[in-house]
Amino acid sequence: MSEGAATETTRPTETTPATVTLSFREAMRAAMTEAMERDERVFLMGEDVGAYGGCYAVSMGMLDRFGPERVRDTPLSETAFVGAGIGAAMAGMRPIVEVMTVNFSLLALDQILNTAATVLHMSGGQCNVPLVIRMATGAGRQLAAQHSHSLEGWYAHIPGLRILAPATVEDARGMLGPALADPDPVLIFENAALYAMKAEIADPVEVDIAQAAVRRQGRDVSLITYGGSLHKTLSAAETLAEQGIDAEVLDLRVLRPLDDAAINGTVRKTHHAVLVDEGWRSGSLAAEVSARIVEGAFFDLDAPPARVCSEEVPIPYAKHMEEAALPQPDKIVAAVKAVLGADGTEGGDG
Amino acid sequence: MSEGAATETTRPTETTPATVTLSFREAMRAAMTEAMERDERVFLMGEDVGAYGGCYAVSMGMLDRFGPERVRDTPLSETAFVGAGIGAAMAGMRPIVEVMTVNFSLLALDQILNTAATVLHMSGGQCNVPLVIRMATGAGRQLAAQHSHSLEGWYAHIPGLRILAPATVEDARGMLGPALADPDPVLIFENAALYAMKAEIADPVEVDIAQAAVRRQGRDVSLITYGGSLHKTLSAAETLAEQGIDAEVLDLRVLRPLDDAAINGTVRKTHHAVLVDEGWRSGSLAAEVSARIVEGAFFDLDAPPARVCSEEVPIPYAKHMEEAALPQPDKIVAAVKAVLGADGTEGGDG
Amino acid sequence: MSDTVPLPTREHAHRLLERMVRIRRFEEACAELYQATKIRGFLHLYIGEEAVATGVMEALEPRDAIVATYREHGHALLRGTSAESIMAEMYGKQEGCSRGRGGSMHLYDDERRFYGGNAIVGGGIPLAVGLGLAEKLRGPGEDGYPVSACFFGEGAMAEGAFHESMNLAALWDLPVLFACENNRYAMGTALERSQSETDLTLKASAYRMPAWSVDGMDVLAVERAAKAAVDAIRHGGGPHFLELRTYRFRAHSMFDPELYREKDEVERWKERDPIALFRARLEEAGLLGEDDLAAIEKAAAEEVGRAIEFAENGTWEPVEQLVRFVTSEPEVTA
Amino acid sequence: MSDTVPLPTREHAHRLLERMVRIRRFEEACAELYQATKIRGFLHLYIGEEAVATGVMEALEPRDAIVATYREHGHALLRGTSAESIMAEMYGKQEGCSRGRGGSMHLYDDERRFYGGNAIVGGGIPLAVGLGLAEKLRGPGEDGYPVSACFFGEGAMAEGAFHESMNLAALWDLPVLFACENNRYAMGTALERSQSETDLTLKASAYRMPAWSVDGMDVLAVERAAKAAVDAIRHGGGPHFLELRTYRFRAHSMFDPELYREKDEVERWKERDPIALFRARLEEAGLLGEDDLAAIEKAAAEEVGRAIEFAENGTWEPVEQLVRFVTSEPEVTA
Ligand SMILES: Cc1ncc(C[n+]2csc(CCOP(=O)(O)OP(=O)(O)O)c2C)c(N)n1
Ligand SMILES: Cc1ncc(C[n+]2csc(CCOP(=O)(O)OP(=O)(O)O)c2C)c(N)n1
Ligand SMILES: [Mg+2]
Ligand SMILES: [Mg+2]
Repeated sequence: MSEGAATETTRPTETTPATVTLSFREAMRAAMTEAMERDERVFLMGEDVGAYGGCYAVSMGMLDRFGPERVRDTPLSETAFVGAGIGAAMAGMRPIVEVMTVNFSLLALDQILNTAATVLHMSGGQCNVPLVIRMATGAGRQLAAQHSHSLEGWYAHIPGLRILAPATVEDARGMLGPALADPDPVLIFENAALYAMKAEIADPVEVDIAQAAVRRQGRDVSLITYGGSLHKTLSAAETLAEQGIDAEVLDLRVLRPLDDAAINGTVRKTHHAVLVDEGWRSGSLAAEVSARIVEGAFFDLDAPPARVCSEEVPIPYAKHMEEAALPQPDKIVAAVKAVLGADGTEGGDG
Repeated sequence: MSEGAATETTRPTETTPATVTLSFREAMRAAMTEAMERDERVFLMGEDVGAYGGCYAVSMGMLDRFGPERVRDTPLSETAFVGAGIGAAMAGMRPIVEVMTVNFSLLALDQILNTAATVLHMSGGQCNVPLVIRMATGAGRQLAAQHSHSLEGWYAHIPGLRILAPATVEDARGMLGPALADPDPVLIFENAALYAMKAEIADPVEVDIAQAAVRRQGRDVSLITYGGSLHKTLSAAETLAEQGIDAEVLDLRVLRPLDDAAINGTVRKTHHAVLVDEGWRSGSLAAEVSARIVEGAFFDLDAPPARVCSEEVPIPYAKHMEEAALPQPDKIVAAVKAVLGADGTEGGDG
Repeated sequence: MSDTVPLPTREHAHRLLERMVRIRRFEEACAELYQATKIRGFLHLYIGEEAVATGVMEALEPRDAIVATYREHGHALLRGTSAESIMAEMYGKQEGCSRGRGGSMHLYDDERRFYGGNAIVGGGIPLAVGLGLAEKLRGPGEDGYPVSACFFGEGAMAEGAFHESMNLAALWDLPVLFACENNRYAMGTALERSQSETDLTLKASAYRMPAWSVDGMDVLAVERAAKAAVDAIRHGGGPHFLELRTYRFRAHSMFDPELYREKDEVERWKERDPIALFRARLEEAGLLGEDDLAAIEKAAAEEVGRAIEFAENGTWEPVEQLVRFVTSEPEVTA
Repeated sequence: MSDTVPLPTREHAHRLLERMVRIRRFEEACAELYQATKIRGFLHLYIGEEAVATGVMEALEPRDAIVATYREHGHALLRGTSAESIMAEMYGKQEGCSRGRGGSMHLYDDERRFYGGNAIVGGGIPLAVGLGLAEKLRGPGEDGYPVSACFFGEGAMAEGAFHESMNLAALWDLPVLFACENNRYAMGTALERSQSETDLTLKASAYRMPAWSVDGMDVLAVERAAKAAVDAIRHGGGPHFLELRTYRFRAHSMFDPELYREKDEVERWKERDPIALFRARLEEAGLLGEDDLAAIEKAAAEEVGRAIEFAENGTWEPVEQLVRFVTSEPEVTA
């Protein structure tokens, strides 16, 4: 957590977009800082976002910059402060509500589903909710069963929400702006394993919040994933490449609404799909992607889409057990080989 | 709600199982009554289960029979009374907790996911939670966006839970017993549209809580569904039969763990599948079933499995709009025809 | 606040009476229309509780915001949402105030800052806190803060959402009025069976929030308390809590066999009918003639009549529009 | 309850001191082992708060049940769960008290009725209510009720779960002890910034629950209050609430740069170190010789040593067993 506090990147002027090297965490912070400087209506609210600097140090330093009204620490009251974000949004503000982690967001789920996502509809189009909710998600840090959920797939089930899953520093830097400009509620899931990841990016940077992105071109198989799993998937793709299998990697980026064109596009190209998702397998987002592939590109498939998800077990504390529970590059590689083997077209020496 | 209060069925002796005509509501009540008579540890707790008789009159009369300790009205405190059910179960009781409807269960979801479903695992197998949670689910009664959810698919995502969806009077009568005998938490989703449905059944009746059930044999297509949608699906099957299409109808009954053998079995037989699910389409339980079919029976399929789900909109109040939002027999019929048409094997005159 | 409130001017007295009568007649019509299956879904009537909304609403200005529950027809009506559009909503017609999407439990009127109509018990309370937070962040105008007024039942006070919201509002000193409609029952659950401490003002005190208990059958008492509270809130006094003691004369909803209370109890409370009480007091003071009453009744009946006619003549939204209003449309978001 | 509690017998005094020292040394070892990456995940230390668990545990019997938070090593240790199995748990070894599945935040010991180790703030409180409900339903034994004791931080009191649970326990008169470990911070959030009313006992009063505020740095005061409360609860007096005022000397977890409080403040509180205070008092009264102290420290050090050795020698659960304990196995369910 040491890196979180110190670094503050110089901000380039608008006319000469420069590149900067940022961590994912710094990119989120830069995006929030920019938004709050630009628009008085934007404020940040959540548990320990202020004096503590954010439980993952994302908002470190922002309290000093913007003061306690706009970088607002909340009590441990997820229902109330998420609901308050909804109300403030309806009254014209542009709140960024940080729910520390998706694990605690269950305590606010009623507000998110039954108010934020539905009020526009229930009011016959009158009352929109321009709210952004950010939360950390994912496992992999030995935090055990209650602190390791990947429930973004649940949120992607809810009509009325836009669900984002930045997996790159660029998306961490760029997604917040359009999310705040969206008239409707947007949830941003930040895989906690990514916060320390660094990259050189243009800053400011423009990204869309509608489309998936091909992160690696390939011909043999489509690996479809998002968030923290992107990097495991890219690493699997490298391994596969060494073995002569050319994998395309699609980063969904937007979990709702899903980018069907991109999903079906890559599958039509490679005729094989492996879906990688840190959620538990049954009822995972990967299941939805699988169903959509089959509905949209069945006759293009040479083999059934395979899923690499978390095992159906509460995430265990012990490191070796946790690793075994989660998607890993070797499992992805094995799944690809099985898929390619299934129709006899397997390439390379696998 | 009038029927709820009055009827009390005579109970046959164990040696001569008789048949009785019961409504779904009465069947649930008979099951609870039997369980409470047999086992002192069983008690019923929830909002308005006592003096009011249950918001759907399921427990009508039970307060008089068992008294306020064992038919326990709770304040509007879903987190606390569901959590209290978990604690009481861990301390050796066998609670039946009624959460009025799935809509309000979100307020208790943290307790269900982070405690009930995980404590056995987090304790390394020491502490099991023999708890039954019942709730009404489903739309179709013009109750609008906040009171019409079908979120059982979410619960089916959670390792550690068994999820039941009785769709027949027999299952309403028979599922509670084995659910209470299960050492782990079991959730029972009762589609509110079914409460008034009557049928003649054996009483007492033994049913399992592990397997799906074929409710109609057929050769041309497998219609896979559960809960309130079963009856719409059966009605669609009748319509299809008139048109020369012989549909098999599989009632999942158990949403977690899913009965893969039954799912793949019917698909291997008919080579076509249509999945009917009252949940919103994206991220529906039907997506999981689709993914499993493809994973388990891809090369047996003549066409991609199709889904008939709810439209991706908060359920509207107006009757015609609500009907349009939900799965209906005509949509099922149309989906079957599309699936059969997809591979050119469509039967009948459709 | 339990001494008798002096009578207001004749004009204001008539206004209050008229407003209560309008709610009563509207609700009675709803009950009939439910029997006639014109209105469907869940329907919760405010009959017996009219003095509460009437008194509190007197304290609110157009710039103030309101959040209510599923028992909110009267609140919307008094806020100025037309009876026509409310009734059309309950018919499910697209001329309804929520386009027929919401129904009885979800009346909305953005223009009048009427933010529902919430059917999750306690679910609207955090929302009201957020409306207040927005005002706090913007700072008070010359004339103080716009106030966010939240109505909820005493049953909602057992929910965690209530507790968290009270603390947040008090901690942050937000301009929020918490108006508890204590009608003694949450569905079939009497207050004594849902709260270990039945003096509800003590709960507010646990958050250091000023709290008054008021006779919710006395429209003048409600009005006085609400005005005092709203005045304080508006000028930086922070959130206030009002317990408005009332009673629901009808069933909880149209599905309720009312097994949980004695007829006698209902009858005793009916002796404290807020409309009858106020009317009697006005008559006694010579502030209400037979003509006045007839005029009030006539206006109320006409309003209901117009509303029904409007709803009957309303149109069904085309099914093709089903998936509208899931996300904002360009014109909405401009 | 703020007068000085008279000293107990020498034997009992030694017992209390020893128990506090055992926690302290165990926690210090944990901190080092975390630095050495033997322990991973989140680690929350109880250093500074030892008098709270020590005093409260004195009031509990084997038949009583305990629910604690992620800051629960000390509670488990005093309950009788072996230091070996606790340390092995934190190492992730299958000899751990939760088989390595739970880690630091999820210590369990069913045999001793120690029901976790809960990492959702406030999440254990409803559970404790349910444990109490089971006893209420079964009725008191000859010797009264088994008591369900729930530990939680003052930060948890802002959660809806706390509020709902307090009401339920009070309404139903359940044998539950609510033990609030008020260490003044919830991560980086000071009590004043999380509660509008910082007198926490007033919150309990809003549920009609007896509530006492106790110096949580004075083990005798804690013990006396806990015994009085547990005695009352056990014999049908219903739930009680204790606010135990203490302070966390270390960071919230191992990831906390402690930007939210002054070093000075921490130093001032360290002057009230519960172990040092008690030791000084015993020494002054001639109840503690140098040998006694050395023996206590030696025993504690040995316990820690044994625990580390056990954990080091522990074994990894085979990965093949990954999906065990998701549902009960036949032998578990017999
Ligand atoms: C969270 C939640 N739980 C349960 C219900 C079902 N329900 C609807 S109204 C009601 C009673 C509410 O009582 P109260 O808050 O006193 O309001 P009143 O109806 O008396 O005006 C209940 C239990 C609900 N709508 N929401
Ligand atoms: C519901 C929930 N929200 C947030 C967190 C993150 N978190 C863990 S501990 C903690 C502070 C809790 O403070 P307190 O209850 O006072 O206990 P203490 O740590 O001081 O012992 C927070 C915010 C959590 N674990 N659960
Ligand atoms: Mg009420
Ligand atoms: Mg604390």
